[in-house]
Amino acid sequence: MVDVALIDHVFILAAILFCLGLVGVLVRRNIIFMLISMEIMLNAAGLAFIAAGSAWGQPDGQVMFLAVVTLGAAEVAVALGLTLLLFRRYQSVDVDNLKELRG
Amino acid sequence: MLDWLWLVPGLPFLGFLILFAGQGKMPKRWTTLVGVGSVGLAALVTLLIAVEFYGTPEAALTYRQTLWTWMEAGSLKPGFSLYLDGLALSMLFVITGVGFLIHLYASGYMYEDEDFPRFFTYTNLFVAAMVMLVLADNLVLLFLGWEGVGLCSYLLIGFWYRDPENGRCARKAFIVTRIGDTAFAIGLFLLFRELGTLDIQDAMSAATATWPRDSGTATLIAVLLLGGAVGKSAQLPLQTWLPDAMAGPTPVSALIHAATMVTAGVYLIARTHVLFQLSTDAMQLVALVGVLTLLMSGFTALTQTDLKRILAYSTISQIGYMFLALGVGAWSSAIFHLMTHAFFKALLFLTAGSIILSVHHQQDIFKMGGLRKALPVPFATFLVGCLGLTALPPTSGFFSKEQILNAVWSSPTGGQLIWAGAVLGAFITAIYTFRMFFIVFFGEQQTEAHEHKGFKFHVPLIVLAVLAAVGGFFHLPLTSALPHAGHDHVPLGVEVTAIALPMVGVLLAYLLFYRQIPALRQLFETGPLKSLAAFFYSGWAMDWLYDRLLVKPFVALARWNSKDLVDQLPAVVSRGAALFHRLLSLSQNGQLRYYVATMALASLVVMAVAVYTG
Amino acid sequence: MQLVWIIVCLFAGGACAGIAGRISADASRWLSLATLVVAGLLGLSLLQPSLQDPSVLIAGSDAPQGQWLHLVQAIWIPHFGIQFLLAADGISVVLILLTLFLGFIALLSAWKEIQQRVGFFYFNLLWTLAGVVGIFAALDLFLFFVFWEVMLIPMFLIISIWGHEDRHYAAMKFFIYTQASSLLLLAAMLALVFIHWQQTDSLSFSWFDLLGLDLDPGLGMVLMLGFFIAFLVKLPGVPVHNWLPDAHTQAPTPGSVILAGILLKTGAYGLLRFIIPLFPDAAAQFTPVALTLGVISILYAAKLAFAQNDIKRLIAYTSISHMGFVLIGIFSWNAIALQGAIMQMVGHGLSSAGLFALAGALQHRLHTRALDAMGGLWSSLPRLAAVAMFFAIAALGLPGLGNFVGEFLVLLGTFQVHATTAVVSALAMVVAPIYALVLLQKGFFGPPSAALAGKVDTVADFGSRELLMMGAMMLGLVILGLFPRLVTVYLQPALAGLQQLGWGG
Amino acid sequence: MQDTFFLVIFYVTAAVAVLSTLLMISRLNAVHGLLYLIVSSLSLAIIFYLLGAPFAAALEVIIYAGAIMILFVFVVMMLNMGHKGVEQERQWLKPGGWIGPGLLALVLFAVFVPALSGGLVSTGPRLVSAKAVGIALFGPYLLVVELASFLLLAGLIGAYHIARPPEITGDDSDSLTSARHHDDIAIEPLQGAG
Repeated sequence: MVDVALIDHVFILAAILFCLGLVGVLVRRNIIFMLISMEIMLNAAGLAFIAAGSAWGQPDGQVMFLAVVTLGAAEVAVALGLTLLLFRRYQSVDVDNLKELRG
Repeated sequence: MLDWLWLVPGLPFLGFLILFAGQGKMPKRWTTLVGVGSVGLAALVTLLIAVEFYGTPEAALTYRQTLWTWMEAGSLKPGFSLYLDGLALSMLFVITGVGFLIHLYASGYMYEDEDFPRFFTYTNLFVAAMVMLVLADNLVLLFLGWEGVGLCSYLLIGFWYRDPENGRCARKAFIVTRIGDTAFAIGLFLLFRELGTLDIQDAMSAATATWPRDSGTATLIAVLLLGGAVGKSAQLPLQTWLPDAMAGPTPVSALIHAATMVTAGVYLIARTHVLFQLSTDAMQLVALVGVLTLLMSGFTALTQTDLKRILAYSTISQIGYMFLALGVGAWSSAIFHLMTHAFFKALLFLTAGSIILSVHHQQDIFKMGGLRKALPVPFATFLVGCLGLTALPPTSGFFSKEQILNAVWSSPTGGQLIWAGAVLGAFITAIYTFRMFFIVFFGEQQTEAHEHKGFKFHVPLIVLAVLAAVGGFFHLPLTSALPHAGHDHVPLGVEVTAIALPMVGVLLAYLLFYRQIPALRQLFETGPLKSLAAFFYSGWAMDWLYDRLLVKPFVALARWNSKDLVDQLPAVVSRGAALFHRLLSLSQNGQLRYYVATMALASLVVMAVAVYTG
Repeated sequence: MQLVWIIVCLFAGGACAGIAGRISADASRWLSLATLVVAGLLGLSLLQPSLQDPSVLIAGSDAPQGQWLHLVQAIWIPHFGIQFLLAADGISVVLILLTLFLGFIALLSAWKEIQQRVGFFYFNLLWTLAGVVGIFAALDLFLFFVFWEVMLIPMFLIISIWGHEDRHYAAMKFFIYTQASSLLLLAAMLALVFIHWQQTDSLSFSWFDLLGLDLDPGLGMVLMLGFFIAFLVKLPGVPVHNWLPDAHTQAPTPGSVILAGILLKTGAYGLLRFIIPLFPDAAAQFTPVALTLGVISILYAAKLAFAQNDIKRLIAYTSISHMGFVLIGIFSWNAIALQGAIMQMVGHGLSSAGLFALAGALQHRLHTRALDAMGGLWSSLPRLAAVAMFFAIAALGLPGLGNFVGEFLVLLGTFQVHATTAVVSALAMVVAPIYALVLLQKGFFGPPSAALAGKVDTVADFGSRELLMMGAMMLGLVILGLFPRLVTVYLQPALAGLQQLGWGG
Repeated sequence: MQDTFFLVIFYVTAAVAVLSTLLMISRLNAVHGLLYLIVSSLSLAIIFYLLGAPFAAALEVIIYAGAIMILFVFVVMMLNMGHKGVEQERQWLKPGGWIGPGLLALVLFAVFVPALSGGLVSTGPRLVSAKAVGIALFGPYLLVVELASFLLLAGLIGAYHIARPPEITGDDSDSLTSARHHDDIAIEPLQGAG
């Protein structure tokens, strides 16, 4: 069976996607893109769960994926609300403009 | 009558309280009545006591009166108790008698001053403290009087407070004497530790019982007490305050800085003479201090131009004689000289006050001149005073000084060298005294003079003049209180020299300052003598020395560290915290993406740790 | 029981005054005055012992007892062995009376000066007093600590709300120093109780039980240091004194009066009551250091006082200098020095309170504390100047006034055991007049400064309220100076009892 | 043969996922990025399917490519960056915007159709059916479900509250400033006490 090798490759894929998402979050200044990248990261995490679940033939991985999806949905809803709010206040979606947390 | 002893300090103190409560708002007549009257009554009580005292047999010539127990701690139990013996009584005469005359004089002298009541408030307190000092039966109480007179001295030197210079002089007087007082206090501590008592009579008898002759402890205590005496009596090396103390009103100079307070050191040593007798070294030191001081201040007096400063240096010099007398064991001569000195020096100061007042507060003798005609009474009394100071027979000063000089010659702690110094001092005394006398009263009149006449001015002067003239015949009741020195037989030549040299001095002064012989004057106005004179004028540069050695470093240290370096210690902590905070806050740059990166990095590290160590 | 009543009276009076302040400021003032009168009367009644047998045994303790005049014992938190244990011997009584007396003075000095949030001020004032009285009476360590904290917080508020220009800094500094040190105190205290628990299997915070514990030398030294530092901060001694100049300078006049007059005494009292009896061996070993600190405090602070231009700062440094005598007196631990230390505490309480009241009066009139900006006040404010002279002279230790008795006895007693210390400390006799007389010179003599031009004639001299207040303190100092036995008769039996607990007997 | 086919499909899909993600994060235009995100999600869905999780694959498509994407699009629409909007409209018409996602989607489609028809699921990793997932969800993982529901509710309320257009109600702000003002009163007048 190719299972073991494949699972490894799936994990590698998940890692690549996660890193790409992270790069997106770090590199982009547009808050929309950062959020999109975060979705990618969540997806990657979900992928890892599913792969693990399928490797052992257990439903737990998919349950966790569901939790991740829920999290992602809720996060996106709130984050996008915040984005709207930010844009209303600053007329910009550039996160580098938001430095009020500076110590 | 002896029961009334407490009234002697009590009356002046009551006067002080009344004047203090009056807040300077009482009419001047009342102020005078209280201020002068209280001291007068004290003098009267002293007189009554003396009458009874003289009536008792010689052996029982002491009286003790305990008013209340002052402190009580462990074995220390000093009381507010008075002790009267011949020595104390002699001092009481001087303090209340001369004090009363000076008060009387001051009621005229200070009449125009706006702070007239304050003056008597201070002086009454002074008399009370001085009497307390003299009557104290223990050293703690003596210390109370000792500090009390120091305070009053401070207050009175700085009496005219608007001039900061007066304040400086007053502070100097207080602080310099405090140095001596500290030594005195340490002496008390040591005495108490060694003997367990501070009662003077007990301590003295315990001292002879405990210590052998020339014991180190006794010497140390004696030297420490000498430190106190040196400070209070303006002797070497703490003499620098007295000339500056002349900033006070002239009656103050007469009362405190001539007749009474400055002689407290002499009294202290006489009071504790048992201790000194135990230690040849201490006696020797006292004698040396005396002779050095009298010479040094004599030379300084030669060059001064301020009338009061000349008198101040002469006071230091005369007290030097008293110390010398103490140092050679001529206890009663010292007290005798103390009394005669009180008479003629108070007389000189009061007369000087009259002169200064009549020439509109001019104190430079070279700006007076020829006052003989304008001021006949001061002229006469000043002459008497000068004769007393020069110790020409038959004035009172002659008797006392002669006793001292003779004692020095034959004493083991004295000797011929010290005797020579003392006689040289007498010679110089004659020169500077008559220099002052001739310059002030003879020659051309430089300023207009208006003599202040009246009862208050003339009576004290005349009474004091009489005392200064005949005081030498008084018999002080000292035989029971102080060991008798015995009649010193000295070679005739010695005695003649001692008497003749002052006369030569007067003659020299006459030639120099009355006849004004040019050649002699030339000698003093040129060459090395002139710079020597400048050196003398500065008081042998002692002020300069102390200024460099003590005052300037202390002030510089205080200025440098006025912000308290220790305060920087917590500041280091807080600065470190602030620095750390700034470092940390660098990471809080508000960049969302930076936060993400650090979070990622941190979780990476955590995971790596978990993976590679787990 | 009077002890409890005094404390309750102050707490309740403070609360009532605080509430009354919402209605009217005057109500609050008079209520505080009434409270203090009642407390004062109760305090005077302390002079009459309520215990028949002065060496009464405390339940469950057989340690030496001292000479107790009053005792109140009740169960408080039995689980932890905490009792409500108040006891007073002569020392406590004298210090409580001083506290109440200076409470009056503070009240009088606050009467006109405090105009904002009057009710809350008197609340804080009375609660501070209650805390201090509690400290002087509490013999359960936990209770002591509670009162210790009760004293600090209102004082912090007094400085930080009613203080002068830099009050927040000063109050924070005060708070940090005292809080940090009381943390040490708490830790050491708990450790001590724990050791006692280990040794005897009974949990107790009672002073009586903790006496005579068998401590390991090293541990004993550490615990002793915990107590010592806490009390040294409060005293204060060099090098942890620097909160004091700021706090004193910035506090309002009544705050300074209480701070200098009473709060510092709690540190000294702690040294006396706790350190040496509880840790006799460690304290004996530590004595050279403590004496050195005392000597440095005396001289260093005196020197600093001379260099100050701010009149309140100057007085604050003199306080440090004077409290140095208390430190060496206590660590000399002989009958004379101990008595001197307490007399010094009382004398300094009065003289420093007087000086601060005076500085407050000057600031109230001239709106400055800078000595540069004064001068020549003798002619325009004769009464004030005379009072100032009195207190300055008292501060420099003139015989016949209260401070002399303390200083003299301390030095005399110290000399018996540590001659060098006494000799070096005696130098303060020279330095003290320097600062005291400079204060007088700059403030009251000489010509008026340029800053005073035009102002001098408009300011009022002392009125009857201030004269009463100052007069009371002056009278107190004179009585202390001339008749110290009125006080020392109460101290002697207590000190004799206490002395057995330390070394040397 | 089946394995090789499976692997080819997997690797191509994975390649599409990586490529589309790469392109997504490098887009200048948000809408372009979103298009790539869709492709990325779709490719992930295929991988889920390949891994024997068809339920998850369906959810992925519905929630990511559907719901979340709509949200993003709405937000981008609402942001509507003024003059830039017009610019963007013009750009959107250019092929550069949609040709890439389109091509990638095409590739996906090309590999997915054989995968569906080839019955790969049975030959790949073990199938975990929707039923098994449901039993797990409402069995041992009930708490997760509850949590998820709470989370969603919180997200709902939060999003509603945050994104609500600002109301002109003076009350709130007034009470805030007055409280602060009150505080000022407490401290400030004492400045004069000095």
